[in-house]
Amino acid sequence: MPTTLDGGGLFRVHESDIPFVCYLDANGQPTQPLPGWAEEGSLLVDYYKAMVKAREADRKAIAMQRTGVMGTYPSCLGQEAPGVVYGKQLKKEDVLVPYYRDLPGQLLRGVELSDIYLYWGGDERGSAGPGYGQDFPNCVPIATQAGHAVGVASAFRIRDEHRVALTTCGDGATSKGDFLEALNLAGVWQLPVVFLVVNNQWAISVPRPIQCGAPTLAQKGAGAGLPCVQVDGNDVIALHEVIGSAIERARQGKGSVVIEAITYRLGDHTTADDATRYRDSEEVRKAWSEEPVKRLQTYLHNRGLWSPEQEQAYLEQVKLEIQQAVEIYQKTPLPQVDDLFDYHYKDLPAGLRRQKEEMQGGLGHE
Amino acid sequence: MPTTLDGGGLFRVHESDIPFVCYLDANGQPTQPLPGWAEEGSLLVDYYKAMVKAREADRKAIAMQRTGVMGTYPSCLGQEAPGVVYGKQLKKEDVLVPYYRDLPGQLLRGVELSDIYLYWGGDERGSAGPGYGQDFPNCVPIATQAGHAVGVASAFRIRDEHRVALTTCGDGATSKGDFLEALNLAGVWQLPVVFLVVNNQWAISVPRPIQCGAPTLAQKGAGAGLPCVQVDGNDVIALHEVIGSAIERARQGKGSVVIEAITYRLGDHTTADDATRYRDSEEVRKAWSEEPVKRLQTYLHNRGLWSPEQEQAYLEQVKLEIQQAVEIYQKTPLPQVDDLFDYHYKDLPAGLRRQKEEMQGGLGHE
Amino acid sequence: MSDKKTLVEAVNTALDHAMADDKDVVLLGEDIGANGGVFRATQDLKSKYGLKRVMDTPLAETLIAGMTVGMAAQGLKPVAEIQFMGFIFACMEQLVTHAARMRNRTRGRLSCPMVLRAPFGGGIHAPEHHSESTEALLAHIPGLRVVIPSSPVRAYGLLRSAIDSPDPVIFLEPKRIYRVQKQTLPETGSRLPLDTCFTLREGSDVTLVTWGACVRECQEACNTLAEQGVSVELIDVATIKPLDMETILASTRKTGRCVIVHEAARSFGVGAEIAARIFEDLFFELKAPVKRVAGYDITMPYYRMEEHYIPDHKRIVIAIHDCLTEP
Amino acid sequence: MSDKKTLVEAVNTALDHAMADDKDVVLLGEDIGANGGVFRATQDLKSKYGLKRVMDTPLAETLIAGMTVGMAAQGLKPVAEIQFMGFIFACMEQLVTHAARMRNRTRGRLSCPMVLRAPFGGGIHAPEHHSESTEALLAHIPGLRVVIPSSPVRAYGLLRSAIDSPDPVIFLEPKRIYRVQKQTLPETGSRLPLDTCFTLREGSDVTLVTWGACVRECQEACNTLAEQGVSVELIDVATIKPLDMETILASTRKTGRCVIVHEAARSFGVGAEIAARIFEDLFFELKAPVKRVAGYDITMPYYRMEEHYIPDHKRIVIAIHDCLTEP
Ligand SMILES: Cc1ncc(C[n+]2csc(CCOP(=O)(O)OP(=O)(O)O)c2C)c(N)n1
Ligand SMILES: Cc1ncc(C[n+]2csc(CCOP(=O)(O)OP(=O)(O)O)c2C)c(N)n1
Ligand SMILES: [Mg+2]
Ligand SMILES: [Mg+2]
Repeated sequence: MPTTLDGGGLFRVHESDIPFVCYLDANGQPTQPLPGWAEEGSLLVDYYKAMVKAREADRKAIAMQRTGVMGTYPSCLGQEAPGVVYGKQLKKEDVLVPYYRDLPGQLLRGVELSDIYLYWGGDERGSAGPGYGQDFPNCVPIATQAGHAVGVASAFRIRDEHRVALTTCGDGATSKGDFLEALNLAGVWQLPVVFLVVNNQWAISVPRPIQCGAPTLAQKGAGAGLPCVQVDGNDVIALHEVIGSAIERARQGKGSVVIEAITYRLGDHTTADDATRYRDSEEVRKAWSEEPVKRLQTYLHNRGLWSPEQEQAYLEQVKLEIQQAVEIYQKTPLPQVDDLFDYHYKDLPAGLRRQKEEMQGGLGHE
Repeated sequence: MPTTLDGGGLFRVHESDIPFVCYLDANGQPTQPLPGWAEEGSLLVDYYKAMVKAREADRKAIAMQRTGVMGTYPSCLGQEAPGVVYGKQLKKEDVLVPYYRDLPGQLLRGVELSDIYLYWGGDERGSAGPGYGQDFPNCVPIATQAGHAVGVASAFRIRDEHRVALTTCGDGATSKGDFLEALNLAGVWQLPVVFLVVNNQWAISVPRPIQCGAPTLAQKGAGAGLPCVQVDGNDVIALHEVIGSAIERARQGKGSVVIEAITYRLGDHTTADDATRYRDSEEVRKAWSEEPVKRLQTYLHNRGLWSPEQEQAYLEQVKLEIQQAVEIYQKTPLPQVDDLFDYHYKDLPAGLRRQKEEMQGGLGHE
Repeated sequence: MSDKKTLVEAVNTALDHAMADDKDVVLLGEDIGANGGVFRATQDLKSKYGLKRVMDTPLAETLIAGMTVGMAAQGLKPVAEIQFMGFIFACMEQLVTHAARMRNRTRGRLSCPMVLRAPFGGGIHAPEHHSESTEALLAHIPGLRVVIPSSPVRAYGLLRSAIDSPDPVIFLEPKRIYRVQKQTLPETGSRLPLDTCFTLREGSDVTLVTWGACVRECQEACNTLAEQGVSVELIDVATIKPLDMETILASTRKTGRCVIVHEAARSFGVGAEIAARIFEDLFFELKAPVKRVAGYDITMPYYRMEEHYIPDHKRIVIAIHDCLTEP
Repeated sequence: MSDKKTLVEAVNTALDHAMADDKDVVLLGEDIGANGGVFRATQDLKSKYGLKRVMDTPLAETLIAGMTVGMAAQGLKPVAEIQFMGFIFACMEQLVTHAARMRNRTRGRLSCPMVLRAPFGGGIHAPEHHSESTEALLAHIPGLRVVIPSSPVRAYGLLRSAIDSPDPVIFLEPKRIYRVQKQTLPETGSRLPLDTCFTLREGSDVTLVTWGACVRECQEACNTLAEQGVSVELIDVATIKPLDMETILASTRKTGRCVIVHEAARSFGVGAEIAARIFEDLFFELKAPVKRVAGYDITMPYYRMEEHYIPDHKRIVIAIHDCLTEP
């Protein structure tokens, strides 16, 4: 029988010294002195406006799904904050490798809202718009985008470009090998890539504690030798500090960081889901008291940086913009048969050409 | 511009507090008081004998490959210690889920050496012998065995059995998602599984630092919430303490542990490899001065627990045993065509029956 | 009638009955517990059998496949769910190198009595990557069984047999018809064989071979053709691997003509093997070349256009007429 | 002659020339750096082009595939090596859901000009899981190209074209013939088309269709048959996907007979599609049914028995005689 080193504490769980960053509490009160830029306020107003717009656009998408104008849609309600921050902090030449709940960030990156609607409307052309630049399209197969992000970052390094790749994923995604393999590479190669885990506490019906036994998800970076940090994912000031510095650090060639933004999925997983089947309404009620938009609004009101009148005017403007996007989306004609065939290879192979003609014949437009 | 929290040390790499356990230094001198069982000595002699036997069996396999009697073979030279320890510490009813360099452990588990030779001789029946019990066969697709191990451990838990699964892998394997996904599950489900990473510093030509940016491989457990520990992989006393306690801990329902055993691959990756292409002979020379067999031999000699005469007699006995295994291996006739067909399904489907007859016809034995 | 069940309810019932009969039957997958699966295939089973037997896993398909192999090697009868077939690709290494080979590489010492269930195919306006039908990839792998039900009754009987099977079964559920039809299930515990095709309709002019959701469009086509005086023999392959060619050959020998319908891309699809086998074995008896009606060799279009991809009643009827008028 | 090269040397030369011509060509994989690849396909390239362009990756095939997609989307031309085809299955999710679809799902906004190389097939007495030939799995996926050379000259020209290709190419190298034949390579930089089969030998009695290492046994068979007065037309498919049926059909139309040879398991293999297509298109012109000589529907046996699995010269000759004597 071996001596029980265990009793001696050999097998203690690795001590977690992961920092947690927060500036504004759930009531919009500062918990510590704010950074200068936040005191100044104008960027905070921008963040606020971007969140409000995202939330309206999201609400519209759900409404369209309910009325049969759009298919299954995954709402970003409650987790708008990380997106508006990276959306503003990334440079145009950087590359976003998103998951599928990144509407707030994508809008700031320049993606047309009508394209986002078109995508969820079941049309590949929604991933084609010029607004995406070199950004990746939404990624549905969980965590697979992490591999792309380290590939993009490798390309930057190979070409000596001072660009950064930022990739997002959910809490559930951190269990999938793709994510972990990518962290490991970023650690060995010191790649200019930022991993942003948007921990909204649920992966469909699976709650965070059932997803991983570690106290933080950020510490998945430890095994890859990466710095890891938790941040209040409903606090744009904290997010700005953490994401902004991580991007800068990566740009300066200092390598990769894993950020876990703690937030909450206020809505159902998608419009096809019914979260009341598996989670407590009490939990959701509590989460509503911590959500990012109200929190920042309170702070801005308190500081006199934003007024109900401004809110009113802005909301009207946003609704107009959204209505325009809806119209563009709804007026987009069905794709041609060419669209379905012509993008599998740069040049259409002979066999596919014949099949295309066959399909065109069948649809009656030769 | 965000405040540079970085300057403030936000993005420090997670502090590593991974313990490293060692009792005997490279010269066979105790570095700290030994546990009682080691003072007593008889188990140490058993470990020693098992390592010597494994090394001889390994040498023979290489010799057979060189003379064309066996195919590609991966030597375990230099990393015999972890295997003899888990081989003795696991109970028969436990399940070993090995990788492909586990000859030392497999012999102690009861696998016939002739079966091990038969396996590397290119014959599936080498994985069939009753000596394997419920243990898994060698696993060649790197890290895939980790998933099996957590499955086996889950079965134990479901059936309320006090059994343990132990799975081994190399340093390279820790980069593969399969390994990391399995750790994560073991962490959430608190499974009775021990992960033993045999870090022999090389994954074919890829050295440990190019495999992972973290200071230890053990800390990959951190992201899964598992205790992690490093151990001198050439020191059977330390290995006994760590592996033995981990197995016991798991058996008691306290969950899983990640153990990184630091050792060295003294030989080529396999007989098909030529390590001089990519590694320094100086490094190998140094590693020879730290290898496990000599180290324990020195200690046993110093303590008067083992003599040159005993060594001589034991070696002769071992060589005889190995020769017998070689003969059994070499006399094993080729498999029948039935063997190739009959184990794809419990009952041979009609289509396969026809193909089998066709092959039998072709081989001229209807 | 309340005791009639949809296909997905039949799956649920089969799982329920199998779990009741044999405590070694355990379920694992993403969202199969409290949520009952995103299609409700495992609804109520967690509350009935407890969390030791109905296990919500972390989000990791490779892990799901790997641990299922481990459980099966220990003699459990695990039934894993992959939420959509579009996410089955991460299981391929485990399926090909382990599940399919465990028995063979240990010459029967260990085996792999597992079932991997996945909803598959298009037609429900699902998000990207949720409409795959790549059964051909699995059918090529020696050691696997690939089974596809096309009705509630067959879902029940085939799934019971799949769970009984001492070898790994990939059980693909055509989600397009998860809820389109209700049937009274057969007697509790009744099984359907995993080594035969089902002849759904006898006929004399042409043999129509299909599986899964396409059975529906084929049945429609049979009705249309019957009105036109064409007698079609309709075969539901059901078990794609190992393939029961006897039934298909016997029917085609009788009719002299055959049309194969599937949703997956045409090239290198399951239809190719069936067509090749018919041609090889009945070359001198065929009255016309075998025809394939299948998906085009393109990625299943995202949902606005998916209906134009999936073989419909019209394409099937035309193909059968073509086949009948040849030579 | 010293400037003659083996197939694996031709691969090395093609990589070398492509890297010299275009700095966007980068290599990644396991052991491809100092070690030059376990088969030496990347020998000396790291010292020549530096570690930024010849990257030893951690041991993670899913990652390799994923990062290659990422690099390619950024406009590099990455050539990744998977050490053996037996380990390609972990790449399937990335290949199917991303590499093959990137251009289509972004309607050309992003693309995926990558090459994934892997040695494949049996016959070298390799360890378990090192002898797979599952090209059919990849051939079924719209958006991929699957290319297989069968000689040093074709390895050079096809690999150069694969690297040029604006779309993903799976380049499978038959390791059994890595070193059996030396050829003088064509002019530096010459390409071979990725959309045509190669007619290696003209003949009039029967068309013999194959690819990869089996070309060798087929050539032997052609010689034997020539002595027996049988004139065989030998076609090396080379690009499996997209498939150039024109060449195969034209030849079979001429000879009226066709035999297909491949190493992979017969059922649901590439041969099924080729056979089905010939039958469909030439039904009324064929003099005899198309025959397939292929691996059995079993896991490639571990090496003691592998030679009994791989189609040999004898089985090919018999099949051709059978084909010639029918009806
Ligand atoms: C590989 C893969 N497996 C399963 C799914 C089905 N699925 C879609 S979202 C989801 C949960 C994701 O949870 P999380 O990563 O936390 O992101 P969230 O949706 O909560 O933002 C699952 C299982 C998928 N899309 N991809
Ligand atoms: C999935 C997979 N990829 C690649 C290989 C080829 N290969 C065999 S051993 C090896 C290195 C393994 O290194 P490590 O895990 O450190 O174990 P070691 O051989 O050093 O004991 C590689 C790349 C494989 N067998 N499986
Ligand atoms: Mg989540
Ligand atoms: Mg190693």
